[in-house]
Amino acid sequence: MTNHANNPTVGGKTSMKTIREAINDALREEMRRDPTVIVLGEEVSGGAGCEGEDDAYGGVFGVTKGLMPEFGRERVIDTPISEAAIIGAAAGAANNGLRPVAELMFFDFIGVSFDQIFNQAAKFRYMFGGKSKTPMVIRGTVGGGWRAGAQHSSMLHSIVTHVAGLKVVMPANAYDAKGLMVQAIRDDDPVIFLEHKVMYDNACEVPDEQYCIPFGEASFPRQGSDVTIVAISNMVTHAITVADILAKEGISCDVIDPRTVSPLDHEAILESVEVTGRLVIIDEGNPRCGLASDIAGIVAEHGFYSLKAPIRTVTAPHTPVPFAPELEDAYLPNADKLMIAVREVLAAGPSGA
Amino acid sequence: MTNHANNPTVGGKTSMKTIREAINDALREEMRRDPTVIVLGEEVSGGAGCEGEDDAYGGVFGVTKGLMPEFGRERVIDTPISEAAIIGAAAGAANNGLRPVAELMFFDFIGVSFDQIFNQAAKFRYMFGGKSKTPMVIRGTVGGGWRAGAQHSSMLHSIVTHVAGLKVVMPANAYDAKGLMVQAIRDDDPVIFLEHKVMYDNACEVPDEQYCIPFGEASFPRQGSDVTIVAISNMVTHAITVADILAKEGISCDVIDPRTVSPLDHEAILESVEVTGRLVIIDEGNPRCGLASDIAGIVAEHGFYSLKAPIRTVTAPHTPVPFAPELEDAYLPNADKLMIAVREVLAAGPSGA
Amino acid sequence: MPYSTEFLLSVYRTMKTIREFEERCVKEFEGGNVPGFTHVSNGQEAIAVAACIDLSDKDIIGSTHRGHGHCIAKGCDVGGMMKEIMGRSTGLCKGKGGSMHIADIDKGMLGANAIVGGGPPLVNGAALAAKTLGTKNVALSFNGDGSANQGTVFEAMNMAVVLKLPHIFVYENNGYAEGTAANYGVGSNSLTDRNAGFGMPAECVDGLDFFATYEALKIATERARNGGGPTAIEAMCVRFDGHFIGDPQLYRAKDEVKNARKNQDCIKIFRERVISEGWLKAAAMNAIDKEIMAEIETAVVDALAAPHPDPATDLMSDVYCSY
Amino acid sequence: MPYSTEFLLSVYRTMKTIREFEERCVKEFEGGNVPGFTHVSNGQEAIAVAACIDLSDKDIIGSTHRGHGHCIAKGCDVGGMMKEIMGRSTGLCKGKGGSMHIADIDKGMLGANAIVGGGPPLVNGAALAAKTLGTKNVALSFNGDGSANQGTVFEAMNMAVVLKLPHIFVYENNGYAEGTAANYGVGSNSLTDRNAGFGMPAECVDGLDFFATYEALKIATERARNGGGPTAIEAMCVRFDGHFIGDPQLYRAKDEVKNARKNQDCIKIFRERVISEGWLKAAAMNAIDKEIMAEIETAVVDALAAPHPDPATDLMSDVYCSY
Ligand SMILES: Cc1ncc(C[n+]2csc(CCOP(=O)(O)OP(=O)(O)O)c2C)c(N)n1
Ligand SMILES: Cc1ncc(C[n+]2csc(CCOP(=O)(O)OP(=O)(O)O)c2C)c(N)n1
Ligand SMILES: [Mg+2]
Ligand SMILES: [Mg+2]
Repeated sequence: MTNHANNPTVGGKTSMKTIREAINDALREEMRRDPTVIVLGEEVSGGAGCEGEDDAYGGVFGVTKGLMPEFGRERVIDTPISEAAIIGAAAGAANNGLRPVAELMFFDFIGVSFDQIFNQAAKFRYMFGGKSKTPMVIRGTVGGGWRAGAQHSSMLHSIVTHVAGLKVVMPANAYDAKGLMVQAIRDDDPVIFLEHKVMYDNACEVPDEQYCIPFGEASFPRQGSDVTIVAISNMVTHAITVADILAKEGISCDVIDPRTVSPLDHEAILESVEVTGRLVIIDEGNPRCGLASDIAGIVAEHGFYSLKAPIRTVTAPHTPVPFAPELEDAYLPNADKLMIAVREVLAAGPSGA
Repeated sequence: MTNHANNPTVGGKTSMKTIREAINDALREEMRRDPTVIVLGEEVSGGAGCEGEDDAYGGVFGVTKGLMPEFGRERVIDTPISEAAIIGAAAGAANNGLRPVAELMFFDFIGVSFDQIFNQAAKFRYMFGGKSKTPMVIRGTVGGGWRAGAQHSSMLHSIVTHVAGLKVVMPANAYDAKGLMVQAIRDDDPVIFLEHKVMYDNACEVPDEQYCIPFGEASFPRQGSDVTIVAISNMVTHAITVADILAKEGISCDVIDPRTVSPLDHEAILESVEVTGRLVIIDEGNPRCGLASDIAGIVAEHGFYSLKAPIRTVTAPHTPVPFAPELEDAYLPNADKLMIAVREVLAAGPSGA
Repeated sequence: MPYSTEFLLSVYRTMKTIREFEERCVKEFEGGNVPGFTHVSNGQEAIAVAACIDLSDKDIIGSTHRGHGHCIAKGCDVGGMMKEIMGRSTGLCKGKGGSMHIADIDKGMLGANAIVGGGPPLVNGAALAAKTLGTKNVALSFNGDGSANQGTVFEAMNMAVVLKLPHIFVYENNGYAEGTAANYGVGSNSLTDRNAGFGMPAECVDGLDFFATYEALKIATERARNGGGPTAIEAMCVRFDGHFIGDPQLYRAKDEVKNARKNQDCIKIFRERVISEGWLKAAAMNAIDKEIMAEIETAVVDALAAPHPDPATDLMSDVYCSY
Repeated sequence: MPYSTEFLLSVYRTMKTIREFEERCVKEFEGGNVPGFTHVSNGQEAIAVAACIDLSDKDIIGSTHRGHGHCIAKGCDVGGMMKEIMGRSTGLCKGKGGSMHIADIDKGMLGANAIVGGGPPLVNGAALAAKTLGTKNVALSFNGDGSANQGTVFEAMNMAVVLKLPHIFVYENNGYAEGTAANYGVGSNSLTDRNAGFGMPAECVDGLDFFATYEALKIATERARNGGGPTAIEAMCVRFDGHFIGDPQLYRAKDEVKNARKNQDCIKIFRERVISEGWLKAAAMNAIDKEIMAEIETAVVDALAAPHPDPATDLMSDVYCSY
């Protein structure tokens, strides 16, 4: 975890791609390269057994569109609504020579499949004394902003991060999405790959060829020395907004996007705090036992002497996600809330000014 | 949360009781008092449909023993092995006039029932605009030390603590177990009540009458001013051991047992740290997004100026629970590991000595 | 005449209210007045009404993501519903739930459910409460051909049989789970055969025929009320709209919806039957139609004028009863 | 003679090895040499052997908390097993798994499972891999009368039918789930009727009769191997011991176990049959008995002498392949 280069370039052509397209590319090219890669889930093709078009959805968010026509129903498998059986099938197949990419349409559905994730897939390797490997990816959409209400808007990354044996990936742009998905597929452990549903159309230049982004290496969308801001997934957008506003005031923010929550590049965070002495963490999840306090705890333990001010966390409140737009907007962390926290931390002194 | 009295006494007789007996008493007396209280789960009576004895188990840990003979199978309900249906039945019944106490024999079984816990029971009140209440208790055994392996030894309190809408209770002695169980049953929200399986035979004096211990009020098994130790459930035993050894050296530890993890008596912790300036948290759970870093994060944010040294957390490692006794013993936090951390924190100075 | 005029008018009014509510929902959604995503149940009205018309407010139903019809059939106020779906603070759930999480405990409507298969275990609980308290109330869950494959639903059926719960499992088989055919997702190709395997009476009825559906449900409900335990009723029906509003429905055959609207409309079928039997007059139903149009119009106008929730007071409230 | 001598001797040897392994497990547990809690399968040997004897190492089985017999039938080394159960570093899983999480991927033994119903979804995965890769391997899950009520198992059956997976679902119906009677927990009172409802061939056999069980499984396995999809076989059997070692078994009728050991012993029944048919000689089987006793004795002696895991190297390893 020494090379913290931001978006290392690979040679060759790039194209403007959305996150949706970048993930689709990653899947398609890995499926071409490796016949053991399969995709399964509800509506990953769509139209199974129906009289109308095949590939009617390609995933309800369109992420797997076009895979079934190219690779057939044997490798792009529409399933009944049975999430535990979906994850179980992926895990059992991963133990037996395939590299499945299973989709939970909404990651909120871990509730009905959590045992297969945390007691089965995550634990095989350890329980079996290292004698099995489980190369599988679970893709799921997370997050609010869609007015989808309490059961379709959660951020559950902190729960899976708590589980040893799982890797947890949360890309914040198309470049990372592609490189991290390729890594996730090639990785020999179960990987939870969380896609924020409001970000699918976000686009940037993405290399046409396949490349891996190693897990546990943060990226640095903005660099600075006055305050460290750690943000992940859609929260990176807000962190960049705040950093850019403050830059005009001559304040430089070190924005760290860990990209993978587990493993976490805590070295990058600790190194940054060593310079800035000030830390704000923004996370869309609920606060208790969440990622924000996780990172705060790590720094309070291992970076204490660098700190010049209290750590601040900006998270959702300790409530479910409300439906009404006004409430959901108030629920979600955003640039304004982050700005307030950053200014507070900048103003605070080591003596408690 | 102002009254932090330790084990407030209620008038009248007390008897020596184990945690098992204390919970049994709490259940029996609440069932006598309130006909809407029911108990359901696998083997809560035992022997359903069999030719041998009824009440053959009374729970595999004997906690519900004797309830079925007194209250009948209509109120002490053995179920098929269908944890999602068990929790669902409890939640639906709670919405319709009963106060169910559902048992997950091992809390590791939340994997197959998690949706009913986190997406249903926990969210009803909020999603429905406050128009429903869900007075239910989910009892489950947690923790290692039994050589029960990776799927029967987990501490999953951090996961349920992350979920808004759930209260999470973890008693460390028989007195608390009874008072907290009575409160849990009378509480109008879903309560997760976690019983550590190695502690069932631990005994202390317990009032014969019913009493409630309010949620969110810590207890103070040891008081002191040199260092704060936060411990919960079975870890309280280790904290007391360490405090008593250090007391002989003239070092006084403030041992805080939050008793309920959600709500958490963070005021008690912050007030203690204000005095001691030093904090060690011991938790049997896994480290990432766990209770220890949760508390560390809270203090780093709200008690930063009190801190004279880095916070230390003592947790299980980031692995599943191993089976072999040597490995499980090495896995579990204990008094030795806690002692090392406490001494380190005592030795550390504000300047990073 | 086997049914009273009052009963038949009430059935008609409720079915038609659902239809107009749903059609208007689509319109308001397309007009940008309904946030989130919304699943409408037009085409399936006969089942909702047949299932709920004999239930009291103390009888409980558990619904699905496609729950508007069930709400209306169970007596929820369409004004309160419209406000909820539009996210207003005077909505049934103060705007916190929305279409996918609408509930009305006072009316015995235990909630829509955005988790497929989330409801039946909860409805078992309502049934268990009725049984334990000896109230003689019943509980009824709505299920789909898709949700039928969820483990929670199977568990709930088995537990209902084991505990002899007064729970009627209604399966609305509209042929689709999103864009997956029922005949693909249900391995047995027959929900009813599979349900019967769980050890309860199971029947398949024509869900476009209100009367057939009602008669089957009546027997099931009476059985439940009299301690006879659960029943499973599969009702074959047609979804007139997409899975969600805006669904391009590429998976459906050309003209399928058009033909269904023409030939498989349960409300048309009801009207034709009651007229041809001489049970009701067209004029009486036409008069109801007008009333309903006015009622829905009022519901929309009121909802659009209704206050929005206030984050300062509403965001953090209602998480716990006591904390 | 419908079976070769070699086959019959192999069946006998495997059944008897399981029996002696389990009886010895109980003894070693009671002697304090087996940590944790342990579920033995004596009495149910015929099913394990009938299910596995025709399988290759590339065919996969998924087991349960009561998995020793399945392991032995699938060819796992009893020495490695005994070491694992005793928590030694040379055990099949380096002592990290124990009795409830024993596995041997090289032998196609995908693992015991301490989560009731945890296995069948995974076995679907193994079957899916076989189907996708075109290997003609099959996968087989062991289930109980209790685990049969878990949602995951129902889902797995439906999915196996939908995807036509080469998965044989074996239900060992020993009448009990811990202390709950199968006739209580299984609402339909017939697993086989319920299984059939899922749309696959389902059969109930006498699990005490090796030959009946084997013949049914042979057909099911061939069907799976030839692309015919899943089958469910319920085998009626008897558990000779408690749910776990040390279970007081208060829920069982007086003398039930004594009578079963006398009259419902699948190994006795096998011996009597092969002798009376003139297929095997008692002497040949007695000789095997001796070899087995020696083998088990060696397994125990070796296990007791085997090294314990070293926390310094073993605690933190094997969590991830790459991190
Ligand atoms: C656990 C879960 N899985 C998947 C979904 C996504 N989803 C919502 S509705 C639906 C289809 C349900 O089909 P069916 O039960 O037939 O009901 P219908 O939509 O036809 O009314 C799916 C897959 C969900 N909401 N919850
Ligand atoms: C999800 C889950 N629920 C409950 C248990 C506890 N438990 C272990 S074995 C068992 C009974 C299983 O019965 P059955 O499937 O008939 O298998 P048998 O023990 O008879 O072999 C139970 C309830 C568990 N391990 N996992
Ligand atoms: Mg449907
Ligand atoms: Mg059994």
